[in-house]
Amino acid sequence: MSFPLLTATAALPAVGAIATAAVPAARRTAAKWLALFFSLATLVLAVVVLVRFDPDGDRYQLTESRAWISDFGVRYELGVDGIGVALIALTALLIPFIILAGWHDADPLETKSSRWRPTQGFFALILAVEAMVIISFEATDVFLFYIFFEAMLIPMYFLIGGFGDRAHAGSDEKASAQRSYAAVKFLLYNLVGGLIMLAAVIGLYVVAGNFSLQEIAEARANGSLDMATNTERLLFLGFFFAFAVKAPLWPLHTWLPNAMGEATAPVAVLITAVVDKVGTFAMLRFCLQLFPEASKWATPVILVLALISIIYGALLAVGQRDIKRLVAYASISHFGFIILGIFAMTSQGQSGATLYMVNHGLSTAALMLVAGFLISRRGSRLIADYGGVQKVAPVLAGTFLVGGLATLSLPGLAPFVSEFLVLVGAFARYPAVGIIATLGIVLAALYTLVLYQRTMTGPVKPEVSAMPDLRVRELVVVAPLIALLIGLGVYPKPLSELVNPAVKHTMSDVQKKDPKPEVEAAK
Amino acid sequence: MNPVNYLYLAALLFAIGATGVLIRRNAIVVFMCIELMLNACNLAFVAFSRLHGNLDGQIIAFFTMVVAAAEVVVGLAIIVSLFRSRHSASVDDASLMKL
Amino acid sequence: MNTENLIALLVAAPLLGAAVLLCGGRRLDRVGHWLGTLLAAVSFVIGLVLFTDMLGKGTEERSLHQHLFSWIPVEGFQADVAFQLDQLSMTFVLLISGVGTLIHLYSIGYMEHDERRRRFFGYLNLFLAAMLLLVLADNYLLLYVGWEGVGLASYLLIGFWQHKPSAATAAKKAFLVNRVGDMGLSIAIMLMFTTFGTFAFKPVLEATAETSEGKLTAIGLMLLLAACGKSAQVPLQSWLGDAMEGPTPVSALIHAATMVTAGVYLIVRSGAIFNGAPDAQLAVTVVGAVTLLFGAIVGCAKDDIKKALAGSTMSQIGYMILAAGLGPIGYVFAIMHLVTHGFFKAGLFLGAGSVMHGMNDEVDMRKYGGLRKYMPVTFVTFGLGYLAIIGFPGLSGFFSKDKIIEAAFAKGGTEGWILGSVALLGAAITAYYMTRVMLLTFFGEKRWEPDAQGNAPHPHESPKSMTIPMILLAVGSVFAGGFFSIGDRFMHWLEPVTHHDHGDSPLSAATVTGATMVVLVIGVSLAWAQYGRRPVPSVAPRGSLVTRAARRDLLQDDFNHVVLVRGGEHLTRSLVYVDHTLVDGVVNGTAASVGGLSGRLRKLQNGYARSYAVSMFGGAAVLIVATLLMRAV
Amino acid sequence: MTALAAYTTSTGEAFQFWVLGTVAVIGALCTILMKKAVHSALCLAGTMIILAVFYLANGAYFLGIVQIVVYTGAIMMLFLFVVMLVGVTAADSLKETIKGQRWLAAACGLGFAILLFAGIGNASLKDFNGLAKANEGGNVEGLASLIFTKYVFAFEITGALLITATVGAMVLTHRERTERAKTQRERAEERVREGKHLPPLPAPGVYARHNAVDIAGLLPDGTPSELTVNKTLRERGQIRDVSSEALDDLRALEQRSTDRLERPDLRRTDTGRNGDGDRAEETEEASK
Repeated sequence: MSFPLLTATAALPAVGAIATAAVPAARRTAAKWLALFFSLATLVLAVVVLVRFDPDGDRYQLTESRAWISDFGVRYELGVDGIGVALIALTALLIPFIILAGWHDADPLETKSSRWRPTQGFFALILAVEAMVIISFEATDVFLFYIFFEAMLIPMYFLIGGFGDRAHAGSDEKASAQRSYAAVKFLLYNLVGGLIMLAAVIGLYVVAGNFSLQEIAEARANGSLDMATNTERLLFLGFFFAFAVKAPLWPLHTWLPNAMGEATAPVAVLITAVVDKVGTFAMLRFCLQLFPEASKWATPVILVLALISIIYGALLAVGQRDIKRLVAYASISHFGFIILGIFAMTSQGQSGATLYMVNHGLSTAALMLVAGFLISRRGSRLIADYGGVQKVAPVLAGTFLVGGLATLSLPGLAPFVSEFLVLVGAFARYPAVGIIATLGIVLAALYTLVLYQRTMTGPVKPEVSAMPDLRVRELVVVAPLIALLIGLGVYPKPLSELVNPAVKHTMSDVQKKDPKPEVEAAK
Repeated sequence: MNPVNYLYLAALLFAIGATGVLIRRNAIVVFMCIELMLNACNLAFVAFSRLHGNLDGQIIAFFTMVVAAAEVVVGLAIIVSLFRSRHSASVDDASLMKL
Repeated sequence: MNTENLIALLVAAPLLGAAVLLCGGRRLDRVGHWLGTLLAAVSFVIGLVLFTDMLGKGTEERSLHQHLFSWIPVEGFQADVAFQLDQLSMTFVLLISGVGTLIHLYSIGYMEHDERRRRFFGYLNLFLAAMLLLVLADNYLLLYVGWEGVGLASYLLIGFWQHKPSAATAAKKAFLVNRVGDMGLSIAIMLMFTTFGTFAFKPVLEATAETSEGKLTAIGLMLLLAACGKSAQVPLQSWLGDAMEGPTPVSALIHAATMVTAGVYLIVRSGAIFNGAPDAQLAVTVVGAVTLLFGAIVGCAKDDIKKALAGSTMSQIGYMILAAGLGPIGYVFAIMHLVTHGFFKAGLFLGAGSVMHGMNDEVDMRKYGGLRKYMPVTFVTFGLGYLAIIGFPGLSGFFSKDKIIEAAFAKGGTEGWILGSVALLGAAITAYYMTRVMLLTFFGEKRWEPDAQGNAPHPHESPKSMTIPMILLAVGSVFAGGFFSIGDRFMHWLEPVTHHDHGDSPLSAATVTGATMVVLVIGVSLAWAQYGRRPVPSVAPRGSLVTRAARRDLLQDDFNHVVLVRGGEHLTRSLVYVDHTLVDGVVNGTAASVGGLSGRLRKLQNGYARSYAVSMFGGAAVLIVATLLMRAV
Repeated sequence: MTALAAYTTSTGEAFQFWVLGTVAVIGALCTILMKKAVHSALCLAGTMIILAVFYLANGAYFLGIVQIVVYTGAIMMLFLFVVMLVGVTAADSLKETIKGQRWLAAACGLGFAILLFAGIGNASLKDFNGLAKANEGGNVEGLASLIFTKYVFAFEITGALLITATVGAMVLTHRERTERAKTQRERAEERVREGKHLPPLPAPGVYARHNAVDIAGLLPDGTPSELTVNKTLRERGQIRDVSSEALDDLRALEQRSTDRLERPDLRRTDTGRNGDGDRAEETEEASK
């Protein structure tokens, strides 16, 4: 068979992780460069995947399939559809920025012994996460997916618990206590989700007899495999629960603010922009494809939860005093939009949701990373400690504003496209839902602008008066993100054409047709 | 009398031995109880060999004895070294497993 | 050559300027303002080229269309980046780029001493680009982009002096209130999508015929909400007054001449929808009438010259909205008033700016007085603008406003009478408060005294770069009206877009004009009686209840503050609490209980080999039992 | 013995079974109930001998002998040696330390016995083939042929096992000497330095009536001196205090002298004699 491109894409960062971890303690900088190199190499591979992928071709392309645990029909099956490709590209794209942004986050403090080698660990863990995320975007074998979906937690746990934000209000003890609390909370939440999913996975095997997504979906489609209604619903719930925890859906969201608040900004980006996407992605790929009927059955409840997430997250974001927690709650609101789009069951909604995954990754990355730079300068996460930054660090303020505008999905920036598609998609089928969700855009403006006003404008606070503007490294991180935000906002066509066929497939999976416009219907 | 009674006797002895293992704290006595249980098994084997009319049961019993001998040797050695280190032969004193 | 392809350039030029100026860095500081002005002028020139080209064509093929690229291609959802330049858009293009260029010019002098002038021009260019995009878009979604774009620009410009908390707050408020309006617009677009399957102007407006009135009404009301946000109409007007925190050119360009009139454009552009939805139209007219009075009353009470003018803007736009609400009778007049208003209001604002420029940025009119000798040019231009706005016969305002009042009466029925008389009353109040401004500023004896630092303002005329635009605008505000209405040029020009029809007015045009004159005289003389004859106290008297209410924008802000802000704060705070105690508490509670349970179970592991032996033994016994039972079964 | 379908044993064997079986069970019970390890060991030995007899009765002649020789002869003796090493009188109090352990254990044992009984009862083991045929060529030969043919591998492996066990026992019990042994001189110097008891320790008390190492010598005031008794005995608390006897003897001496000098005082002699007698019995006791 041909060169296993997907395997390579996933394996490369893994190799990089090992290599980085192996770098001796003294050669810290070398480790950083090594990690950066591997992340960039992965990006190159991802681009190759992007190029080799033909949107109008088969549903799953670049497929690989090897026997793995033949006794249980577990196969090592990889394959990507448009959505997967888009998200792989996003991941591969963000990781170099994350590494660059966290360049100094893991430098050891003087107090530690020389054998303590956090830097290597930090970057190795990041690469490990990348590898797992990529492979779970590629896996078309439920079991394979499950393994990496869960394994992801381990490096994330250490990233959150081990490398906290140094700008912490309390004492070091307090900081580490809160950090481990956040890490444990993250782990427990996702483990519980994962366990329930495991049960569902096993149940699926019992029902279907193998784990292959394509075979099962096919069998479901041509009716050769029919589940009892209740079985299907239970299995669906099992899968959905895990994904809802991962892509925090109200009321399973409370781990996110802690995790994002305590972790360093790059890790926070890793959580919300990369790892959480697996959850929403899996909803599209597994929930809808394997359990179409159950999905339709559960839609009303899920839509309501999504709405609550949107409004609730936005309102809490308004009420936050901590910059990073604010961004976290904003993300919760955005994930509400994504899930809304997925379960609106319209082409617009699902295309929008997919674009939203990518765009939200970019916008949150931009906002969060700049916030991280800001925090690292002042050494505090509290909004109240800032003021008038705009005057001393105009570029920083400008990028921050752009990130914020992207977060409130200003037209012309990428998130607008996706958000509007989601809204239209939801509105087309459930007008009331669409209208309520629209409230979200007002609240988004509220929390973003309040944040900007309190931190950037007004008289210059003495503590920030000496604040340096963005350094070159930081500009290198932010500028491309902003360029992408604008580019995809003005010309999202390539992306949308990449995902449209996949969405069409999903729509046919759930056997839903877009509602016809009134006028045409009249004709 | 039906020779099956030998089996009942063996069972009884085995149960007694087991109980002893559970009650006694002196390692040596515990060991004796284990020996008792082994013997009970031997008796059962012998009875079985009589039941089946071939000698395999006796062979097994024989091997059991050999193994028991080896086991006693090692076990007692352990007890002795234990006693040396703790000046006590009580199994409860060796409770490092406790949290 | 093919003129369609020029349309994109209209937007591109200022957009390029914005990009260059904002990303350019300090090295552009010295030429930045010229570059910005140049690019604004470029787009004005292109506009002129297109205009002449358009005049050259027959009425039918005057509407140009340029398709750039497909923007969001999704199953059953086609959004294109495409421009449509018809007479209506043309009018706006000329107004925006023309006035815009003048104000760029003006700002060169006005912002001379600001070290962030380059950025200011960047923002101005950004605004121009967004505004042009707004009026050139050929579908509602693209219009929405421009719509929010101007919102962003106005946010940036209002908050340009970010070190002033008041400015930052005003900017935020403006954006938020607009966002509420945008909600209306986006819902309207969704409605269009579900109703027509598209949101491009042409198909939508043509398909209105076979659509249920209910749908149209819903769309219309949503569009109205959007218009209220952008055009500062009741109930979303509260941001305009605060927006005066921005530099004066901004107030002139965005909050007088162009952006705030986008609402009118939206309604006129969607005329077909409103024509199909009388209820929506009624709502529009009501909003217009209410705002008309509201703004006028507020304008009477303000001592801050810019706030007074802001009130006037509100009320003038009220006129336009009112006209737009009248349907085909009024569209053209709405636009006409919009254009003339663009001229004279911009002129007035620039005049005010020039006054402040000479008075150390003093804005309180009670600290002015007798400035006519110090700054003659400003006085003259301002005066002309004043005459125009109060509708002095022969000047722009006279034509445009009279037409609106006539149209209001022509609506017919009681509505017609009510609206008409409201419009008349508005005219009276306009005359009153504008005269007040005039008198307080330029007449009487000087009332300014040294401020805290002890440096008294020494009023002086502004530099050329500021006076020239004022003069040009004054010219416009004098002659535009006449030029448009002689032979109904404007009406014919817009005919293909607005499909004008003359309502049957119960009153003859002459009667209406006469009535207008009468109320005009009344208003002026009242103002004269109050501010002309007696000296004006330099600190505002406590004033009547109404006055005090009016000073506080008729308590609208207080209402917002109490209901929305306070309520919102309480809501969020309580939600934060809930999230921490309830949602999180449940989880932590579970965790704690599990921990306790395992702590108890832990005691079973006492580490005694014998007790482990017991469990082993018991386990063995259980297993045997199990096997025996299995056998038995 | 002949192999019948429904098999019964001879009355003699039955009698033997019931008698010895009872004894065996009692022995087993004593094993687990006796306070002192020594006694447990002895009881166990008894039980094993009885089991040997049962083997013989079951036609396992070789095993019967091995049982006596190996088990009772070697293993149990090994036990006794260890008991001696660890201390004969290191009797563990039967007081249970782990809560509910004893009852649980008893319950388990009982339940298990019942289970086994039930199991045996279920399995209908009526027809015994008997070993007549198997033992034709002699029991030992039969076993041997089996061991060296069928079970030869197992046999070899057990051999290896035994060797390993021996080595293991040595390794476990062998104590590595970490430092050089002290010479006598060094010891002496050490004692002097530490100001220990320099001269040899005093000898234990020695009397006409009984001389034993477990009797403490008396200090001039008649109190016993611990020093005089060997350390091990001291630790085991096996010192016999006879100071009172000495005093009584003294009193008796005075008594006699007064008798000779003056007329007898009945009461005192009586008491003296009686006490004497008591004490004699007492000593008898202790000497056992």
